[in-house]
This record gives sequence, C-alpha cells and structure tokens, in this order.
Amino acid sequence: MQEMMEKRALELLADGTVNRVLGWSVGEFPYDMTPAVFRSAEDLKDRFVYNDFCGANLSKYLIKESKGEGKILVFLKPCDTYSFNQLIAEHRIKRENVYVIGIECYGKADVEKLKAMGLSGITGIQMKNGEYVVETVYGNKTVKASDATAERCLSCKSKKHVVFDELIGEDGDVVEDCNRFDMVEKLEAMTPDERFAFWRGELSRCIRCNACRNVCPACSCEQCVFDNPNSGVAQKAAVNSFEENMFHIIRAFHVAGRCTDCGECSRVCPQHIPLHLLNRKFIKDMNEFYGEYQAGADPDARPPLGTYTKGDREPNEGGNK
Amino acid sequence: MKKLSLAKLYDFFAAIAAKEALYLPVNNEVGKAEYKRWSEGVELSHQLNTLRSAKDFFFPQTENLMEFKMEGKKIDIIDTREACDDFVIFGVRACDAASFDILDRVYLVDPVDSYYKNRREHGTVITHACGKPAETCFCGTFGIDAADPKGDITVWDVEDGYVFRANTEKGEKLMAATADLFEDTDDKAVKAEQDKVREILAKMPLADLTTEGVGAGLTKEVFDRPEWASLSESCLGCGTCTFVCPTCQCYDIRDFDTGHGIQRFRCWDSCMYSDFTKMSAGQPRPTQLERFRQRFMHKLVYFPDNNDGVFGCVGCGRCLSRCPISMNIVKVMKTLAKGGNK
Amino acid sequence: MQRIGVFICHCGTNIAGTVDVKAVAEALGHEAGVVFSTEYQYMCSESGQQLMRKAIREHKLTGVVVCSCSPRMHEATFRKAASLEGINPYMVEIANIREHVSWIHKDMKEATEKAIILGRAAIAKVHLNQPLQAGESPVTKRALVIGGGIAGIQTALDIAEAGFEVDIVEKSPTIGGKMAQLDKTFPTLDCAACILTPKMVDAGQNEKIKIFAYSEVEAVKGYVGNFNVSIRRKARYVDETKCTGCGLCTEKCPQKKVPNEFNMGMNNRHAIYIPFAQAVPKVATIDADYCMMLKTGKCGICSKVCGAGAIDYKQQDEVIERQYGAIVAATGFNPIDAKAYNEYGYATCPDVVTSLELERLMNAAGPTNGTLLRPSDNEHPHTVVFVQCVGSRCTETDERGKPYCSKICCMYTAKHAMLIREKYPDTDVYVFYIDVRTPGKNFDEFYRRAVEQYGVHYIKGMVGKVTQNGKQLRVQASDLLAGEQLHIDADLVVLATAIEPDKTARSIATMLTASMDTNDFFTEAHPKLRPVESPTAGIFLSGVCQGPKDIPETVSQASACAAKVIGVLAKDKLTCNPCVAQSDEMLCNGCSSCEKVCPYGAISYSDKEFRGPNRTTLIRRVASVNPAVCQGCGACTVACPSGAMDLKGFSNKQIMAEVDAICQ
Amino acid sequence: MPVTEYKPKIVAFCCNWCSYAGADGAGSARLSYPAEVKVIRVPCSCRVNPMFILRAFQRGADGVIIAGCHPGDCHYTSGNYFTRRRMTLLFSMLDYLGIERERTRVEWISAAEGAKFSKTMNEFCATVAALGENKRLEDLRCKK
Repeated sequence: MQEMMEKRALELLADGTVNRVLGWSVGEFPYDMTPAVFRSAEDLKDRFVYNDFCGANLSKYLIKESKGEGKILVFLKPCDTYSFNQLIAEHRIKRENVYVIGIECYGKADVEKLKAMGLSGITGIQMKNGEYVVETVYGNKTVKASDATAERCLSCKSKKHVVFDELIGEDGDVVEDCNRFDMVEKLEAMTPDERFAFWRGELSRCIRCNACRNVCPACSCEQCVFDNPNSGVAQKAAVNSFEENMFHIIRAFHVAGRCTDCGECSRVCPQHIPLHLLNRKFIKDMNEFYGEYQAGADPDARPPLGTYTKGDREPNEGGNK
Repeated sequence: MKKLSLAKLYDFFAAIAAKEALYLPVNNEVGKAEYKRWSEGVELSHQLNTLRSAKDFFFPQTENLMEFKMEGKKIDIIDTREACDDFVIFGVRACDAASFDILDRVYLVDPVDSYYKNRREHGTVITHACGKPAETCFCGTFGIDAADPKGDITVWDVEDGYVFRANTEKGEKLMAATADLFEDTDDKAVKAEQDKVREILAKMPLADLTTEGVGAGLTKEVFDRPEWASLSESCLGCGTCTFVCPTCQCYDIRDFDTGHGIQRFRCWDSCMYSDFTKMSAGQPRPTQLERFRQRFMHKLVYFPDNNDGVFGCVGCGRCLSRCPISMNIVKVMKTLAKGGNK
Repeated sequence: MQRIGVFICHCGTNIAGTVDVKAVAEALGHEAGVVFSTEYQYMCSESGQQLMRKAIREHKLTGVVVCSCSPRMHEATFRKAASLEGINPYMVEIANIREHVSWIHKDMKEATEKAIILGRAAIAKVHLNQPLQAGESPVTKRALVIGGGIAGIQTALDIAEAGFEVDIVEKSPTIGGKMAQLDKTFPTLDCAACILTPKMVDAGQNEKIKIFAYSEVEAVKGYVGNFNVSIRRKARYVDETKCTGCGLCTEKCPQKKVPNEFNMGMNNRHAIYIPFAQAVPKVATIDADYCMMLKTGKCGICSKVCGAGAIDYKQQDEVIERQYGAIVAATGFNPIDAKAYNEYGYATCPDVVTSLELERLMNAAGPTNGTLLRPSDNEHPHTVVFVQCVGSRCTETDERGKPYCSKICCMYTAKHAMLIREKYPDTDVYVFYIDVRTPGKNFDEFYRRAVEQYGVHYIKGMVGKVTQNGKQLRVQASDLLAGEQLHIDADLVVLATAIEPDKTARSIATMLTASMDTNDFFTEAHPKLRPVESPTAGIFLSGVCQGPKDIPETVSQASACAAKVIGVLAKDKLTCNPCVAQSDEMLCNGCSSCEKVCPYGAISYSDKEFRGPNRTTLIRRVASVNPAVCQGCGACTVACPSGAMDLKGFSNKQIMAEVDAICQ
Repeated sequence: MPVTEYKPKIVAFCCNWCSYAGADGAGSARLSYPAEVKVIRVPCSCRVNPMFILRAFQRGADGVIIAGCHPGDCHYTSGNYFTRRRMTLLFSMLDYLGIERERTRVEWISAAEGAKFSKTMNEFCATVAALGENKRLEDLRCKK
C-alpha cells in the first residue's frame, strides 16, 4: 500500500498536478506517525510512510492547506472522506485545490491495545498475514491484527469513499449492520442514576486539554465559544462537574448534524473518555426522530437541524428509559 | 535500608492512611493508572506510570487564590488560604520525582508561590523505582536514573518484597512511625534490581537520545532553525502535551463571578493555546509555529539558560504516547540535533 | 459603566396593592450602576413621563429601567419619553411587575421579592444594552385582500377610495361570499342582494381594484411593506378576457346534474356555470369534475355555442407573483356540518335543514323560486321548528361543537320566523333557545316584534330529538320555564348551526405567519386596542375570520381594517425593527448553518479579506445580514456554532445576564 | 424530606408573541402560579440557546421551561419548529447524561392561553418540586 501511494504521489508531484502531498511521516517507533506535508520528491522518499497505525483523519488540515498556493494531494480513508465532504458542504475547503486519493481501509490499529496486552519496550512491529509480530526489548510476541483493531474501526459505518479523484485499492460499501449504536443503546437502557454515574465517572477525568475539539473536523470554528472571552461562556479548565458537562454537551450540540462520526475525539482523548458516545447519541436520535442522515454523505443534503417537518416529535416526549 | 515483605505492603498503606491521606496509582474505569486516595480495598496499580503526572499534588489543574465580595462601591478581599493537611504520595517514578525539582526552581524561588509551597511542605513523596521501563522512556537523557529515584523515601521491588530507603528527614520520620512493619536488609537485592533495569534501559530505542544541539546559551541558533515550520505544521494546538507533562508549570489567572462574589482562581494554561499570554495588543505568538517553538525552546533552551543547565524535561514519555498527532519533544530534539552543526 | 435610573410604577393599586414599591425602589437603588431610583403612582401618565425625563436630565442617565406593566403595553411609551431626552430608546428596559407579579401573587413579601429580582434582571440587561438605530425599508403601495366576501369587498373599496391599488383573491368563481346567499338581512329586512350587488359591481369596476377570482394564495414571502405573494389562478377553462357572461353555454351544457353549491346543493347546475346572476366577474367557469369534454374528450358543445370563442379546454393553472405592502385576511366563515348532530336528524330527514339552506329556500333566486316548500315533497310546511345554538356554546369537551357563541343565529332566526309568519300567516313557528341574545342597534326591538307582533312561539329549552314520523317530524323538547316535556309534530325543522372559520384560514395564517386561536380565528394584536391588526406587522384582519360578526359589524371592521392598511401604504418608508441579527465577521466560519434556518433569506455570504498573522492576508467567506429583511427571530444565533451570529437587543450576553440575575 | 416546603427556582423563556402575551393574559385574568417562576422575554423560542438553559442550571435554577407559539403559529413562520428539534435533542442528551428530564420542558402557549400558561407553570413547579434541588447540573461555586 505504502509503495503504491508513494509512487502515485511522486507521479502527481512530477507531472505538476499537485505541488504538495499531505500524508504521514515516519515516527520514532513503528506506531507514531505524524501527519505531514511533503513538498518534494526527496522529502517523500525520505519520510513518507503508511501503515496500520496511520489513523489520523487528515481532512481538517485541508481547511488551511486548500487556501494555499496550488493543489495539494491528500490521502483519505473512507471515514475521512465523510469529514472532507462535510467541510465542503460548509464551504471550509476549496475543493478545486485538493486532489483526493481515496485509500482502502479495513480498520486501523491502536497501539494502546497492544500496550494493554502488556507489551512494552516496543522496538518494531512486523505486519503480515493478519498478524503483528511485536518486537520488544522484553521479547517478541505475535498477536492477531484484529485484536489490535482500533475501537472505532470495530464499528465502522462505511468502507465507501464518498468523494475522491482516484482510488488506490478497492472502494467498499456502507456497512449496513454496523453496531455503532450498541453502547448508546446500552446506556439508554440504564436507569438515569446509572447513566449519571457512568458519565460522571467518564467526564470527571476530563482535563480540558481540548484535544477532542482541536482534532475534530467539525470543531473548526475561527474561535471556539469556550475560548472567546466575549462569548460569556468562556472557560479554560474543567473546574468542576458543571463545566465538564457544559463543555461536552455544548460541543456535542454544536457538531450535531455535522459530526460524521469519524471517532477522532475518542482516539485522541488522553484520558480515554468515550466522547464519541455523546456524538453518537445525537446521531442516533436524529436518525430515529428525523430519518436516517449521515453527515458528509451528501454535501447537498439538508442537515436535520437546518430543517423541520410539521409533525416532528415533541421535546417532552421521553427518549431513554 | 529496610525491607517490607510482600504481604505487609497493605499494612504499610493502612498505617499511613490512619494518620494522613495516602495517594497511590490505581487502575481507573478504563484500566489506566491514576492517583487516587487509598482506602481499605484499593489496589496499587502495577502499570509503569500514571496517565497524568504527579505534579497535580503540588500544582493542581485549578485552585482558588482568593475571593472578592462586592457591595455597592466596596470590595472586600477574602484570603482563602489555609494550611493543607499532611499527605503522602506513594509510587512516584524517578521522572516525576525529578519534575518536582524543576517545579521547585520555579515556585520556591523568590517570589515564593505560597500555594505551591504549602502543598510541598505538607506532602511526603515515596518514589518507586521502575522495574519495566517502556520504549517511550528517556529520563536517562536528562541524567535521571530510573533505577534510583529521589523523593523522601525510595522503594524498590525485590523478589520477595520491597526495599525502602529514607532519603530525607520527612522520609525518616515516616519510616520511624511504621518501623514495626520493616526488617533490616542490605543493598544487594536492590543493586541486582538496579543492574537489571539499567541493562534494559540501555536497550531502549531512546537510550542514545542526547541533548546535542539544545541547551543553555543556544537561544539564537535554535530559535532561528528553519525546521520549526515543518515540526509544528501538523500541531493541533491542543494542550494535551502540556497537561500530561510533569514539568509544565504555566497557568492563567481568571475571575469567576459566582453571582454573590468573585472567585479568583488559577488554572493550567498551555503555550500551545492560541490565547496563551494574550494581551490587549493581541497574541505575541500569532501562529502555531511560534507557540510550538515556545514550548520546546522553554524546555530545552530557556529553562537550562536560567537554571544552571537543568533541562525542563524529565523524559517521562507521556507526551510521546498522548499527542494526538504523535509530534513530541523527542522528534524535536532529534531534528534539532541532526542539522544543528550544518 | 452605565448610569441607570430605575422607576417603579404603582399603577394605582394595581402594583402597589401587592408589591411594596418603596422597598423595590430602595433595593434596586443599591444595585451597581443605579444612580437614581424612585417610585411613582402612574409612570405612564404625562407627569410620570415628565418625572422620568427630569431624572434623565438631572442624573445624566444613560439607561432606564421601568418596573411597571407588561412591555407589550408601555415599552413604546417609555422608549419615546426617554428618546425625547436624547437617550437611545433601546436603552430602556421594562421589568413586568404587574402582569407577572402583582396580579398573580397575593403575598406582599413574595411579590416584592420577585419584583426586585425582575428589576435586577432588567438592570443587568441594561448594563449590556447598546444604542440601536432603526433602519428603513420602502413600501410597495398595493394591498392584497384574501377573500371576496362583504368584508373583503368593503376593505378593498375603502383602500381603493384612498387611492391605493388593491387585489382581491377569491377562491370561488365570484366575489360576494356568504352574504350573496342570504335572502333578507336583519334588523331592517332589506334584501341582501340589493345592498351587496352594487358593492360587488363597484369593486369589479374600480380601476384600483383587481379581482383574482377562482384563485388562491399559494405562498407569501417578505415582510411589512414588501410582501411577495404567489397566487394560483386556477384554470376556469374560459378566457376571462373574452367571456361576455351571456350565459348561453350554461344553458346548452348537457351535463345538468351538478349539485349547485350556491343553493346549498338543493338543486343542480350545469358543468359550465355562472354561480348566480349578479356574479362578479360575470364569467363562466367549467367544473372540471363534471365536464364531459375535460373528462372524456367528447362533447365540446360550450365551445361551439360560445360566440366570443372564450372556451379554452387546454387552460392550465397559472401562478403569478405580485408585490404588496400590506395583506388583509378576510377569509370568512362556513356553517359547521350539521351531520354530526344525529339527534336532530339532519343526515336522515330531508326536512331538517340549516338556516343557510332556509335562506336559499326563501330566496327568489333559490331552488323554489322563493316559495317556502319543504325539500321532501315540495309541500308547504305548516309547522316550523327552529333549533338554536346547534354547535354553538358547547362545553370544551364537546368535539362536535364550538365553545363560542356564533353571535348571529339569534337574530337571523328571529328574522326567519318573522318572514315566515309574514308570508304564511297560517304557519306555526316555534323557536327553541337557550338564551336570546340581542345586543345591537334595533336588535331587541326586532326580536320583540317577532314575539309580540308576529306571534312566534319562543320556548326556552333544548330540543332533545327530531325523528321522522310519517310525513312529519316529531320534535321532542323540554320547556324549561314550564318545566315540562314537549312533543311537536313539525313539517320543517331549521337548525341554527354554528359558524366556524373557513377551512383554508389555517394554511393562510401559516403562510402569513399570523397567529390563530384554538378555534382557528385569527388572533388580533390586542383584543381591545388593536382589534383589526394581526400581531404580525403588515397583516390585517377583516370580518368573521377574526371572530363571529354580523353584517354591520363586519362592514365596520372592514373599513377599520382598510384605514389601518391605508396607514401603512401612505408611508413611503417604514422604520425597521433594529433588533436584528448581526454577524461578527471575525468569528464567522462561513459555514451556512445560519442561512439554512433563516425564514426570510436575510443572510448572504461574501469572500472578504482579513488581516492574518504576520502581515498576511486571508480571504474568508463570511455571513452578513440584511437588516431590512431580518425580522429578529434569532433562529440563526443558535444555529451558529462559533457565536458569530448574535441578536441586537437580545444578545447572548444580555439574556445570560438576565438568567444570572434571576437565578442568583 | 418536606417536599412541599421546597420551592424550586424556575426560569421560563417566553416568546414575545405568544407565550409572553399568554403570561400577561394569565396576569390580567389573575390566574396565579408560583412566584418562583421568572419569565425572560425572547423574540422567539428559537432564540433560546442550549447554553442559556445550562447557564440557568449552573446559576441555581431547578427547572427551565421554554414556551413558544404553537407549531404552525410562529410569528416568524418556522422558529418554533427549530426550537422543537433543538430541544428534543438537547433534552434527550440531558436525559442520556442522567440529568432528570422533567427539569426541562417545552410548551406551546398562545397569546390567548393565559389559563394554559398558569396551569403549565403550576404543574411544572410541582413536577420540579417533587424532584427536589438540582444536584446533577449544579455549580457549587454559585451556591451561597
């Protein structure tokens, strides 16, 4: 995969279709790749990398990059294309300045899962035949790749690229029976007291580092209301439970109907708070109340909060248990 | 050196907790270690380190500084400071223990930060030597020995128990109070354990990381390095690295109108944030490049400049595993070292 | 820091009776920024306003809080008074301590505390108020009247009289409405057609009036002074400009079995028809549901006989767009369907009729040419029973009827009884009533004549049941005064059915954004003081669509409505509401979330240059609001994630300051 | 616990055209409701930002009610339809977080429905009083 991507990128750079490439550059370890912009063939050959640990959604970088000079090549996984499309719908990306190569994806790996198996001192990870041979200073271990699949990829909603200029690998389909609402349903089935206890336990760990917000392609405001001293709601720290709730409820509300469920928020949370469960609740509710809607699937579709029907359900009607 | 048998560890905890609050690493809801207050039944985590650093004990994320009450045109200032209760932190690793020295260099020099000092004076630190370092560890780069941490008391895991060594008066006092739990021992087992760990550390991928190209006196050279642009390019400007960092010490002071008064509090701030040190004239570091550079310049150049060459990093590796886009101080140091002499 | 003056109104004892106004003035006087605080008996009075103006001058006030009645009452009064002293009117806030405090709370301590809190909230808001300047928008000098009954006709005539253009949109083929179906009118007994048709003709001939008959309003956009209305001109299959109204086609049409709605379905008309002789416009219409040519393509007789060549089977509905400065709803009423009333046998007994059917039975142009004959056998009825309040004044739980009094039934029943007794003295007439309501000029006299002079039997009591009994109808009823049950064998039973707003009124109200009450009558801006205006600016109400009325009341309301419309059209420019949305370009993402929820299309986007960091220039797409088009609902402010969109006069910070003050 | 003694703080956001007038109507008709209900006038129910609702809870409110024109009667055509969607989602989210759903409410009250206004407020106060003080969305700093 990496070779094909690198080859195509070099060709497109060489023929002048693009003048930059947005991809991933090598890390210190086999799993810590950093998104990077490559401006030359040498740079690409030197640093470009793609493997199962390249999980970052690159679409948000295009808000800035698409406003630069010339065209930029970007590699987007299926789920990233939804974010890209949503940003197109919101007029945040100049489409004509981006060359999208869709790359097939069968789920990314999460190094945290390897570490949770007790693997430490990782010096190398060889990937073959659906297995990872994890080399560590404490010895080698072979694990099934599926055991290291990132949580968000286990409930992948779509392997289809909703936008691309060309594809590398196969285009997949929308996953009809994805189980992404299972946990939401489980929570809904709890009593309010249990739900309260669950969320207190989770949100009380929040350190308001803003990683969830800053990585989120939907949270791309010029200035966030929580950073704006004139908004009246600015807050810098999760001082107490109220501010934790306030930040996460309002953030989820602000991205409701715009969140494509890419799962970056939960991926980056240093405190491992399952933030995607907030967004998924809104997505599930909107699907149930107003009809199926997938943000980013169709940039011309009317978002649920930008429209209404006369027979919409009433707010006082109960939803959860 | 004193030895505590495996079975008596929790008796030791109970003995301390009977007198003062005891905090130690505990696995939380998601299986990650975090400092929690010990009580009967709480188990010590066996993970290498906590997600958040131990600096929270002395420099919490938020703390109230004072309060104001207003009536008509009169303002009353209320000093809310009070001496904190004694507490003990168990299980601090060498890196975090070293971070306290760095924080002390900021908060205990003139003008002394009374809030920090208060906590520092009432806290006893029991460090725990590392047994199984990770690939993200690079404390050695900054002269920290993971096998011989500082603190008021140092604890080593040995085959059939724990070996304790009091390093300070505070530590001696604490051990004296619990003396009946311990038996005397020599340093053989500890030495063996230390040799084993040092051997592992030498094999770690970051074992040969050096401070080449950074350090005191290099402000101009490092500041002007062109690599900052590509290094900072994908930085999201979040505060994750800052907030998990044991040595980051910047804070913001804010007022909160409670409706019946004003609470003046401070909270952690991050130089990665777009509103960091924002002034009426605007933001002195207008783009992420400047903000990103600030963080590493501070740790690798400015801090050693002002502190006898001591770096503002302890190599705990938290930022390496937590950064959403996997950009971190190691990548910065290596990049700066690479082209440094060109 | 503002210098705020606080003025507490006693409103006589309305407020001071329950609220300790002195305590409120004292407490609010201590609030930060308040430099003057006082109470007064009637702040809205001339001397109250003078007091406020003096305080503004003497204390150099920059903001004013009046604790008084609802802002819906006197906000304008106090704003005007403040502006006379040079304070921007939008620096005045009202704390409603009458409707929301003194009138609902009895305990003085509790009411006083609440008044202080509401005062604090108003002060907190004023601290954040900004002076606002109202913009101006031009006025389209033409009015639209929806509905061509007597109300719509009168309103249109009066507006035209003042020199402005008016369009009447009428859904049926002719104007005239219900009044055209009436025989005589109370209390003068003059012929309805004789007084209505001259007005219809006037309307038809007036140069300023354009009648769109057989047309419906399809969409309304815009706002006062600048409405844009789509009107669907339904296909008549007859060219209105060519048809002379000769009526030859309506005689030759072979399809003769179409129920004649003008005569309440009591006789038939042809598939091509002119509703009645005096119709305006007098143009034939083909009923597409019955026309053989349109249904099967076989016939075409009307086209052959038409000398003017007006028949056009290929005609299509046409939607036209017209601009208006003001819109009048004159959508009128219908009698309720009496079929639900099984006990009165309407659905089963042919000789049970409604009052409007009786009007047709007695009208010279009606199915019986004016002779009173009963529908079942065309015999002359000798005993006639009238049942009052069928569907009117029902309990809230009654699903068939209406809770209100239909107002006109008592009088038209007296009229009917009187007319029958006059024409057919051999007929016994009974009227069963709950109450006889005759407020109105010459009304009670009229009713008494029916009883005293014409010998109509008025019986206070309810009719329990009407059943067919051979050729007759057996009426079971109670006489409440005599305290006995009655059986009357009647030849004809007439139901005074309740009236209800026309079914189309609801959808028209939605298009007009005019509010309605639970009975689907249009709501007036104020029940007493603004009875002919809707709360929505530029929308006016004429006739029964606002509530039950008789003809004289309808006509006077229609004229009042016209006067209000003329008031709008006479202006060259209207002052806009300055409390409109505003986008902070520095915060705007240009994401279009706001645009999607704006009902007025007031938001547009443009690429603008901004100064970026380090002397760079950035081009960003940002929203801007057209203040003349924005009506200030605030939907966009919540849709905007970055908080760039805010509403002047009701800003995020202002509302949160009120929340803080209230919850403190 | 003496539930009847407890008087909850209620913030009522009322649309200027319908519910605020309805509240005025309740006043004119002397139809009482607890003094703990305080009305904030907004041009339309769609002006109510979820942030205002959370803010009210933060500052000590025990219940928040939003009252607007009946669906179809919005003075601005569609405002209350958006209110309906936004609040449906917000309330569902609050419930999902285990915050009592009865503390928040949306009612459609026309200018003519003074009686409904009073009845609604009485009922809502009783409902919130039964729940007791707002503990789950409180901000202890704001408590006296």
